[in-house]
Amino acid sequence: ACGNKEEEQGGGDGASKEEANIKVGLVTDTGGVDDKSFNQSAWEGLKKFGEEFGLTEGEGYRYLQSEKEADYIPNLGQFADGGFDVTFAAGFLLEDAVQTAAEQNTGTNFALIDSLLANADGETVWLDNVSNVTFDEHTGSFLVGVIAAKTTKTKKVGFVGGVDSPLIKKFENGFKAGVKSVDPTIEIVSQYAGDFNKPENGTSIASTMYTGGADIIYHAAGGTGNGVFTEAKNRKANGEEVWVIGVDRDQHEEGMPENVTLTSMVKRVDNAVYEISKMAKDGNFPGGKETVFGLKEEGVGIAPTTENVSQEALDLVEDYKQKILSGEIEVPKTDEEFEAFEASL
Amino acid sequence: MQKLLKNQRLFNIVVPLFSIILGILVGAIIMLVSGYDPVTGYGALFNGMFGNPKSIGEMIRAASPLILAGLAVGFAFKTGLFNIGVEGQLLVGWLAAVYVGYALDLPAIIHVPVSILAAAIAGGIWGMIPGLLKARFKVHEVIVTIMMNYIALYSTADIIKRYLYAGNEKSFPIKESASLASTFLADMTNGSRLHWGIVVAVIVAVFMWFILEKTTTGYELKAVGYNQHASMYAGMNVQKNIALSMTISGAFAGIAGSMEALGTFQNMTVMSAFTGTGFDGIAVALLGANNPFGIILAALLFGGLTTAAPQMNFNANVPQELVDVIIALIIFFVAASYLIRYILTRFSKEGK
Amino acid sequence: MEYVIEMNNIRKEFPGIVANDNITLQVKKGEIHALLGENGAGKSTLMNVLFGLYQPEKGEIKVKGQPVKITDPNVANRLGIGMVHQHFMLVHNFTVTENIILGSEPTKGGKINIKDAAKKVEELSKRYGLSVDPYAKIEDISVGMQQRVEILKTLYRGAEILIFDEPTAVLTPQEIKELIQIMGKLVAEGKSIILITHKLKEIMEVCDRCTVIRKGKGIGTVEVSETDPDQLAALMVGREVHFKVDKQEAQPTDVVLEVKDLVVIDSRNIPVVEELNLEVKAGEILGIAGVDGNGQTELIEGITGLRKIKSGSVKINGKETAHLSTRKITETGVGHIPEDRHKHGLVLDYTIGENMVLQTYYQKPYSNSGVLNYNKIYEKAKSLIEEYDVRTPSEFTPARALSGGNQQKGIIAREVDRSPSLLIASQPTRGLDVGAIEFIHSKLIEERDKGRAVLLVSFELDEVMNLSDRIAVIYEGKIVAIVDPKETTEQELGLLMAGGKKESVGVS
Amino acid sequence: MSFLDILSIIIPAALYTAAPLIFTALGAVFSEKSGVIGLGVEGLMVFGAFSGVLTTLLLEGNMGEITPWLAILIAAIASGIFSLIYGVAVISLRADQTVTGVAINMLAVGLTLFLIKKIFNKGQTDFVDFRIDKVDFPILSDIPVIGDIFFSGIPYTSYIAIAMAFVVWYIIYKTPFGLRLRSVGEHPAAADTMGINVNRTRYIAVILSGVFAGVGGAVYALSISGNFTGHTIAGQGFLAIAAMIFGKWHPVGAMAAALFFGFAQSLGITGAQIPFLQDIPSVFLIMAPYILTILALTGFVGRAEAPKASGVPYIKGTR
Ligand SMILES: Nc1ncnc2c1ncn2[C@@H]1O[C@H](COP(=O)(O)OP(=O)(O)OP(=O)(O)O)[C@@H](O)[C@H]1O
Ligand SMILES: Nc1ncnc2c1ncn2[C@@H]1O[C@H](COP(=O)(O)OP(=O)(O)OP(=O)(O)O)[C@@H](O)[C@H]1O
Ligand SMILES: [Mg+2]
Ligand SMILES: [Mg+2]
Repeated sequence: ACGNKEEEQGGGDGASKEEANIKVGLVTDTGGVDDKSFNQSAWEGLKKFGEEFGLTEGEGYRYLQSEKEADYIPNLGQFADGGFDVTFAAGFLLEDAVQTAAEQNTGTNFALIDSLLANADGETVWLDNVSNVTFDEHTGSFLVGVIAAKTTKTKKVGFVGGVDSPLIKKFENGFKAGVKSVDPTIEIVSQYAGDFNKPENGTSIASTMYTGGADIIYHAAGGTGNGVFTEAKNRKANGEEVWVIGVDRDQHEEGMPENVTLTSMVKRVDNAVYEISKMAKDGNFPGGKETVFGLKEEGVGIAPTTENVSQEALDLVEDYKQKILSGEIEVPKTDEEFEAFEASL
Repeated sequence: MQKLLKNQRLFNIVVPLFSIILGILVGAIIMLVSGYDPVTGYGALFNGMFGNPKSIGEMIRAASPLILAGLAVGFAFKTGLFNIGVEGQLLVGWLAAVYVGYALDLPAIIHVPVSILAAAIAGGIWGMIPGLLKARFKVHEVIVTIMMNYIALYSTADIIKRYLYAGNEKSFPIKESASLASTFLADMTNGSRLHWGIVVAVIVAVFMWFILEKTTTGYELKAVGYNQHASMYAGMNVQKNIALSMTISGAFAGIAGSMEALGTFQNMTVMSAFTGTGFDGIAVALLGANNPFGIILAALLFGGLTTAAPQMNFNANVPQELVDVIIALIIFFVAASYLIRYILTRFSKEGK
Repeated sequence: MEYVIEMNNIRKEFPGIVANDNITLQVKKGEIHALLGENGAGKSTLMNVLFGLYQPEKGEIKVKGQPVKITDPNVANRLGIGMVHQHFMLVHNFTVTENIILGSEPTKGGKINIKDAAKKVEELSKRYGLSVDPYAKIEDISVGMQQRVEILKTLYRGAEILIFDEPTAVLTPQEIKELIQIMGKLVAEGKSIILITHKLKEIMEVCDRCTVIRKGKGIGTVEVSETDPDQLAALMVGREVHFKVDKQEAQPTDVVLEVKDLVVIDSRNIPVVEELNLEVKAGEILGIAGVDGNGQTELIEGITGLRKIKSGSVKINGKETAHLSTRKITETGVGHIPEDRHKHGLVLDYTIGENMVLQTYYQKPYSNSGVLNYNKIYEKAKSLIEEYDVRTPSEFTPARALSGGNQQKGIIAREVDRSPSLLIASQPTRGLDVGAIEFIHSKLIEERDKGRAVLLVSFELDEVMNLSDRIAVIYEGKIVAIVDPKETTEQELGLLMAGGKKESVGVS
Repeated sequence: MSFLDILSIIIPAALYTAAPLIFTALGAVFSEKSGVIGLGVEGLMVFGAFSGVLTTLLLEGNMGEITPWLAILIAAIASGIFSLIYGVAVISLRADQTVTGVAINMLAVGLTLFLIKKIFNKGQTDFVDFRIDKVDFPILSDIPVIGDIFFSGIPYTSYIAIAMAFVVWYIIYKTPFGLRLRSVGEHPAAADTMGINVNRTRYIAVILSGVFAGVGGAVYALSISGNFTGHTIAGQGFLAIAAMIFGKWHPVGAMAAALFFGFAQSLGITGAQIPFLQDIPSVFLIMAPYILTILALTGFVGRAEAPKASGVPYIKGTR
């Protein structure tokens, strides 16, 4: 039944379109497309694709924001029913929903960002109509770790995570590896806020870290990270020299007007969404496999705004980047890998 | 007097109906003022609720936990207590059902009831604590239940992380044998997630009605709610009844959690914010006038509205928050039923 | 003759009822004017109209000859009208002074000037012999004191015309005596008083004239000096009323209730019943006379298990019940008409039918293994309602909707119907009109004659003297004397209640 | 970290997070003292946060640094007006106060998000450029030890909130308005016979609760979160109610309870970096404020009495 519907609708739309004959959708998690982070980035990629290929917003490309967990499946289904060719699911929280929706709507493609699919026993499963998009957050985090190590004056830096999960651990361990690679004597404090949406907790944690002597904090904590910015800006306004390293997007803006953003680890979800959409348009939808966006694919990296970073640090980043690309350095993702990495230094 | 009694009954039905109409009217005005077309908007909303078997299935699915949350609130209300802790009781019930559904190996005929029972016990204990504190130390149940909500939120998250973690912020899934999901129901509704939970919810509603209206336990619970002194005078154990009321209310809420655990999700996510179902339960109980059958209808309405909200957004571009506004307005009008009474008596007077 | 207050042809309706139907009330300066009528006759309503709490549908009010519109209590205050309400209008956790100045607070720089106010209160209180502590909290003072605060409230606002709505219903004989003195002083100063009371004796004693209303209609005004209680009662009820209870000599048999060395402590841990001894036999009414606060409430609560007993023994039909639960005690054969019908006696939100089984709902035939049988419950209720003449639209009516007298009849029906061997009646007629009182008294006697032991607690000396076969006087938690009502006088009793010892009276 | 270091982290953090709670709890005190249950303050806070952020975003281009302060004032007025919806329902229309409170909370979230989507065409606002900053109190912050703990890195709003608690105490317990307010909450019929307009007094109290909760919400948004989303106010209003009950309906008590919550919360967060607390699983630290509150209410705080007429609409002539 689904297939039929899709054909009818797709055909009808196709007649009125001249450029690309494709419909792409995005289901966000509860964050929404202006969360200054992940969802926003995905939406920017989709918009770029849509505009480039002459799709109309709302028809050829559009998004649906999820209000709660139970909305994921119906929202994905909404796009499938609406004849969309590819529907992006923003974030690993949608993993189960994508699996269910993909099994129910075999005629439609889905792209799950940040996660693979797993069965009840935790084994990875592949579905032909699901493309799994992941990023090498650890390598990007390694590079901002290098910048942090070159910039710290107190020889102490901090990391604030949203929730303690394997994904955020990639950020943490990559960052720590980068710092330690430059200077093993630098002390690193880490703390997880337990929540992506508690700015006041971010503020308190940052306050504790700065008071405890850290002068740079790297956050991978979404809205909670905004609290880190708040604290840093307050301190900078009072004359302390402290920095924040942003995450996911170039967070230079968030540091203004006090200008506390040292750099940001950007994760080009927009690029990934754009690329996958294009592949789908060309009939090469990478279903049933994992597509990794790493340093090479410009899926991760440091932010374009570099005004607060010394040239020396930037040069060093370039060095390390090459070493990672060449495979000379293998950046750790998990705690165990980091321990081994640190021991090998 | 007989006529007045009838009138009262009639009023109990007229007031919610009128409130729904008023809520929808004000919603239309809001749409108009903000430049949306109410006809398109409501058309999409209605379509999202009743448009096809799938949306009806989703509506009933969403209603199942809402019914139970509403019953939990309503039960406590009827016995003079305000259980604002349904949210927390639901969370612990959800976790308990997931744990039993995951860890035990039983035939489905036993596994499902045992998992639901586990949820009821967990929720019951979570409700009993504020009940006992109220009975024993006269601590305000509202404040304790609010606190217990947070404790439930953080401790369930921590327990999943520690003992049941399957990665990606979620717990291990429950076993097939504990699942309320049904391919029969799903097929019948064109692939909605409708599950057998609705049957459980209806059974619990009948149970609540029976307890409150037909048993000596209900007689005692309500008496204690109305007048503790007279209950004591009549030889009832006031402390026991307060604790019991909160326990039963909590158990209902726990079962609401099992709807999510065994039905919709089959696992539990590490949550950092409340589901909101518990608070919606207050609204449902009110619209249903704390009557078990009224609660079922109210939950269906709210369940339908919330599942249809994304559809309205998708098809008519009206922000789905409008649905929250409409729900709030409906509750508001029910609460302010004096207004409706006033309008109606005015009308009937002029009619004469 | 000029009237200070003239209420002419007042009509006031409530939904479904005409509470005041063409009532006229004229009060002369310097007089005490009684307002008499059955429960629900419309007395309070009329006074609330005068005080501006209700607006009449019809009629005119003149104050000192001037027609006035009393739209709210502020206007009444300005016209010099003050009201002491039937149910006190006091904020329980405020001090005396705060209650008095509420609404017209003296200030100094935006702040309430409590000191000045308290001084003024003290002066006023001295002037009329009220002796109230301006800094005491309402919840800490006695009911009599609270009433004085109500009086002070009106005086503080310079009231010339005072309305007292059933002021004596809640007072002890001593307090009533003092109140009458106070009223005397007020009238001597030229103030006028409207007094509502159900006690004809009081009317005869203090009032100059009396206006009678019946079922919302004015019956007429009489000079008190030209009438007698029987005539007043007949005017009020519309038929003849028997005051003296007809009863035969008691035939006491076995001891039903035996209290030995009972000690009960109150919520502040102070013993309020101290080593109390008491016996009630089957077939007799034992009346307990005493001033409020001498342990009556706690004694009853102790016997019925509503309050923990510190030490001592309570035996009912020879069975020790001292530490049993209320339910167990009830089941040994105790009926209890509680002192406060709203607090203990009824679940006001339950129907009158449901209230009829408050003590028996868990027993057959009203329930069977935990499941209620509403047919049986309402059947029973219906027959009780008929038998005890409870005036209610139906057995499905919420108890809240019944008048106090009918609520009380319902309670009595419930408690008596269980045929308890011990019937405890605590203030059974408080606030009720003469008709209702008559009915309740006859019921109590009937029970006695059926061989029940009746323990009666009342602050009404009349009631105790008329009903009891023996009178036990309680003072400071002890029974200080047992007297025979036929051989004692009110004076003697009053003395004993005040703690005066009398050698000639033996303590059993 | 030395003990003093720890104090100089925890205490300022407590004062920082407690300020919105204090304002809101004071609002709830006004409302409840007049006999109107304050459950709607959560929604009033939402509205305050919304209006505060909206005003700041609209005006900051022209007004600069004083914008957030101005925005707080405007949020106070806006929430005061919004609270009238609640007031009309529970006072004039005799609606159930608990339920209307819940409805107001839902309405506030729905309406503000709807408006945000309408105005900005997205689900949340941008960040404001000018916030209520943490500051070192002039002069006082230079006092050794005490300066670091009590006067450094704390926004002025925290001091204002504490001072406000005393102001509210004075109003409620020392002025004629306060006496009338309390009488209306304890025994409205008595107040009525004394010529006090019960409903008007309650309206004033409800509006005041709107004003204070609005300030609380705006202070939260402008000093802590920096923008407005559907999650900005998520339960702080309920915590404020808890603080009010914990503080036994007394303004200063409510303030102390709010400070206690702030303290427990910041201890929970900071604890992870304090040596002797590090070994406690963080979940216990996070739950600490809630558990402590329950224990405190059960154990040593003693029973609190709500105003007697709380929750009951006043209808002339009933008793
Ligand atoms: N607020 C009210 N609303 C509706 N009916 C009322 C109200 N107050 C009184 N009534 C009715 O008016 C009648 C007169 O009542 P009122 O209180 O004046 O009697 P009363 O003479 O003072 O009686 P009591 O001796 O018991 O004090 C009653 O029958 C009652 O039903
Ligand atoms: N607000 C009201 N609405 C309807 N009826 C009322 C109201 N207030 C009083 N009544 C009715 O007025 C009648 C007499 O009232 P009231 O309470 O004065 O009786 P009572 O015998 O004096 O009782 P109490 O012992 O409480 O003083 C009763 O029928 C009661 O139901
Ligand atoms: Mg009266
Ligand atoms: Mg009366």
